[in-house]
Amino acid sequence: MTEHAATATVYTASELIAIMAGRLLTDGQIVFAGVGIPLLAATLAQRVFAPKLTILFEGGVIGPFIKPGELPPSTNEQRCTRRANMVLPSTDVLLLLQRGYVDVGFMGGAQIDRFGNLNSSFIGPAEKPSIRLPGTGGGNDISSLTNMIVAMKHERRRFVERVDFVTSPGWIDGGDSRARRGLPTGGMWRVVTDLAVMGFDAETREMEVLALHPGVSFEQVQDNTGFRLRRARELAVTTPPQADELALIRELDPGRLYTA
Amino acid sequence: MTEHAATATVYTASELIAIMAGRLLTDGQIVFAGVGIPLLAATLAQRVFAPKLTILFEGGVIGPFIKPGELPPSTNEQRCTRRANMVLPSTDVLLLLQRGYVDVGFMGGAQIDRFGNLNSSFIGPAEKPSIRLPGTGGGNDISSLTNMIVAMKHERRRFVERVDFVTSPGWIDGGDSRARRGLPTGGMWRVVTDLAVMGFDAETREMEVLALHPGVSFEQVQDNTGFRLRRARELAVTTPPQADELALIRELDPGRLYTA
Amino acid sequence: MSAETLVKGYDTLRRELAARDRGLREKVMSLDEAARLVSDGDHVAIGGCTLSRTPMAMIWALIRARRTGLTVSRSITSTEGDLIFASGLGKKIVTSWFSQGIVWGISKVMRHHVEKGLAEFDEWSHMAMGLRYRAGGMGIPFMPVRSMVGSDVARIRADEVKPVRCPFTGDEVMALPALNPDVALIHVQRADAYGNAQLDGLQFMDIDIAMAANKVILTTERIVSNDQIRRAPDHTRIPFFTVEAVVEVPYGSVPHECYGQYEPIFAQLDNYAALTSKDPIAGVKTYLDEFVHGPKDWAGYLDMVGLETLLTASRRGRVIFND
Amino acid sequence: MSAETLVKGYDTLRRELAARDRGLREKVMSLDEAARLVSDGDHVAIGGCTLSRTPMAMIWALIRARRTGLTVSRSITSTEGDLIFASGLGKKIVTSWFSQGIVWGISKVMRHHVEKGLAEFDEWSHMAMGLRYRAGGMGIPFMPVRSMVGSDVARIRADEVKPVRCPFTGDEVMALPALNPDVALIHVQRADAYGNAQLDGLQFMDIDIAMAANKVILTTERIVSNDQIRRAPDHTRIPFFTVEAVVEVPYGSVPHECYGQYEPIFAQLDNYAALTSKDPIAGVKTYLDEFVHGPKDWAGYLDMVGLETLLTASRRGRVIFND
Repeated sequence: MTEHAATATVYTASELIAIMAGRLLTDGQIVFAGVGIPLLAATLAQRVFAPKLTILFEGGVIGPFIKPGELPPSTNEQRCTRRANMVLPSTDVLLLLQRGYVDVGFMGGAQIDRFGNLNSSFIGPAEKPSIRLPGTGGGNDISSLTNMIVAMKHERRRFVERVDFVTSPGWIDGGDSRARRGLPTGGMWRVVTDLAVMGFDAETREMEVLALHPGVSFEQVQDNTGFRLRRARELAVTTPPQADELALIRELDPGRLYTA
Repeated sequence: MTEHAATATVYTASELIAIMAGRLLTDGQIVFAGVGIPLLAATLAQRVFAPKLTILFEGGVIGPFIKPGELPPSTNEQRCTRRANMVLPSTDVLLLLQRGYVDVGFMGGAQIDRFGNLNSSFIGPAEKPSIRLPGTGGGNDISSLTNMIVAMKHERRRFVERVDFVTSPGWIDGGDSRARRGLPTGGMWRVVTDLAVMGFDAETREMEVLALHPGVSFEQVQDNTGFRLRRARELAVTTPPQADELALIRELDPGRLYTA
Repeated sequence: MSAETLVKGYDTLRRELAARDRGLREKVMSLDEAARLVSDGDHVAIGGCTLSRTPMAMIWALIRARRTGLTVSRSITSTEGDLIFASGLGKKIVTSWFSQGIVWGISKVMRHHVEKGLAEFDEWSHMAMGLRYRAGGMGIPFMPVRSMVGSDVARIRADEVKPVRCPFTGDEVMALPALNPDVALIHVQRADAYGNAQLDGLQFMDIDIAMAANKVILTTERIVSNDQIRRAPDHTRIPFFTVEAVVEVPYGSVPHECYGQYEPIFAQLDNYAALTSKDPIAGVKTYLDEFVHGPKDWAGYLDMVGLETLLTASRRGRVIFND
Repeated sequence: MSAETLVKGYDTLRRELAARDRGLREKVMSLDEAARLVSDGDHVAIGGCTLSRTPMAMIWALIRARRTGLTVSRSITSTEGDLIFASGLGKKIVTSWFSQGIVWGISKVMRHHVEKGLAEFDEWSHMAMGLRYRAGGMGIPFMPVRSMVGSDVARIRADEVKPVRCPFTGDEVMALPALNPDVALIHVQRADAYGNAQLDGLQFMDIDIAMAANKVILTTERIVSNDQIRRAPDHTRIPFFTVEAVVEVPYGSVPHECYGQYEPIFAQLDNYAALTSKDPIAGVKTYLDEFVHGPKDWAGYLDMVGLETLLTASRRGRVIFND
């Protein structure tokens, strides 16, 4: 467990990511959330400043409440449905993305590249991988059809020049290649790590550091990244995690299942 | 009300059609039934000799029981759902036809031609009809995707050389034209009227009289038909309506809503 | 949005939805307020089917609000189709079957308007209507189908139903164009203030219509709490974010039925058929004047139907749950 | 029927269904009898998702019956995928995600089989899996979709996901091939002896799978009367005529959950993960020997899980209805 010393208190990298990612949401949005950090972040946002936020789960759930201390092991268990507004077939909740109902897709990531493409399928060539990863799940659908926030640890082996395999498309080859390849909507919007918040240049679609977390330097971010990062003209510094945010995260995940 | 004198009793033309049509069903079949005569006929079969018959209604109903004296005004009212096995969206009950679950489609008809095509759309040209009929409803889907029984009154103006408009396709232009036009399955199987039971020649797909109702001559059938009918090599005579069949029909439709 | 475009562009679909406030918010309003959410010229899809769960009060309010030039679509069109043509509310109805119901014969009001070229009755197969809505609700531009092919129903709209070849099997099937209405009018048994709706019994094409439309105007027999909805989320059939208005209208489908609540008011339907059988135009005008424009409000119309009649229809409607 | 064909021909689909007795008949049988309805080499689709409503008892019975060479598909593949590979029941799994669950990390059993080329893990997007079943259930050969395009998930199966142009808008979308399994294994909370099934809560892709498959083997927590089903026909989710076997198996999803009945048996899942984390092959063999081949019957397996554990899981499962 990495512990960060902040002005106010002490928190883990995962807690930091969850809090920073949650702040990117807006009240009234419809958010398609993965399990783990994304779910924690969305629930946090919902409880702190976005009461009209609606969470969707791949299992087929619209607008549930998560019970503190009973986080679901995946987005396909009954714990995801507690006091939901609606439960429907998985295919139909995914079709909400295609129809255009979803504002933000919110996922974790194993490997990401300069253009925000995600890989969760293969390390090494697909025909003979050195590691067969678990695969796309809904990732490909979510990232193909809406605006994305990805929350992940900032490590050089995860931030690579080019992913071995594009499981979930970001801006593909940059520029307008995403649209040209048949994806006219959505795209990678933000990447939130334990070091910084990244966006993507509006023209080239290269990853760009927008804000550093307290006490982190741009060089530190670059050192943990396997490609050359762009740097926003005005590099912001994020507000450190607040006591109420940390308290809520810890109430939701008292066993530190996802925030250790 | 036309009354036919039979050996045993007196019955209306509609009662005769319903009874003769019901006898064409087989136990265990799945029958997509229209309201009116087809529903009466299918219910009759179910009660007399085919207890495992399953009726489907366009409104989205699988395997209901019809309450005597409470016949539904269409296949889209709650009376159609009484003690059904399942109620599902209309589109999905129609998709059972496309998937191949339905053995027989059972409809009434306004106008039919030599090749069993049905018209319920236009009298006169479609651009400027002399009569705009109510249209296909599920007829086009049913007749495109399964084997058909049509129950109707035998009148010269209804049995025409060529329908003005093919709403629900039978054998189209005869021969293998149905398959060539993109309908590899189903087709018009039987036409039941108050005079006879007709089928279609296996090669040419022209309408052919298979059996005459008691007291009816082939000539009488031909006289009431607007095209030249084929005559089966061995022309059968149907067994007259039996007392139990008539009693059941009258129990189901005591107000003679559909059997007057 | 022009109702003339066959398939809405994907950019338009996405832009329209993105522009709506889809947050969890209360949307309860009156029939009159809801009528303002429909613009002249809109494509309006109607839920229910034939005599069932027709959003009659909402259609009635739109006629009274003098909306005009709508294109209307429905799985099967009954009494409301006549009223839409005769009132000028809509001049084009896209549907699979059009008449009050088999027992009353062919609609003379429909015949008059269509045969005289005063209005259009655009005929599609029943499943085609359903699959057009379904494609619209899924966000795809077309849906493959194996019916309509070979028939004149497809032939006379060759620009609107086109063959497409399966890239795997080589089968030629028909492509049906997605239908994305501007507005859907849907009547349900229960909904909460946000628009989460439960539908008992026959559902027809309503779920697909709700997903296909840019917005839903919901009328409901009663408004229940969001807590009640959340107690059985697998019974919710229409999600709140599709909905822009929730109007509580008891007996909102009269003279048609609402599953488990009331059967059709056959006396009203017989009366309508009798009125229009002699002179369709004068007859429907009389009906509109008396029953649509006459009463002060929907309760006033129900008063004309009569309390005893409504109670009898309710008793018969609840019979479905007696066994 | 070869599992190698990408899309079953329409003639085959129709012929296969036509050959089945689809009349209303009782189909109650044992797990062993139901296992005989699956042939070596069949394409078997599995209902539920990840840790939910997995038809575990049926899979367990198929392994014990020494079935082999199956192609298996599921929305998301969990513990059962490891057992299918390791037991030799199936050598190809078509799915969107494969590992017991996020909290236990990447399946080492899956990795061993796939990385060594001993078995195939055919990856599709989650929605693509759903739409492939849906197309199959609808009787159409392909379904248009706007995802997978542009990604390597589509690129590496260029013969199986192909572009198709909308004849109306000119949009290029992807065509997904219909998937019509030979058999579907589905576990539900309630069904009658004919196979009319009710599903509480999360439904995943089960309805589409039931419609797509040539036949369904249903396991159910309990068998209820046909009368009970007919009292609420709008709660039936799977119609009887899709079903060939109804097997009553209380706790039939253990160690996975069954909505509203019991939560997952986390101790079993942790135990499995621990067993396979050191040596995946020896570990899964130990698990198979002990928990699949060891017990006399399914009740014997449940005995090994332990009564108190089951009661705790049940108490937690019912919590969903407490609010």
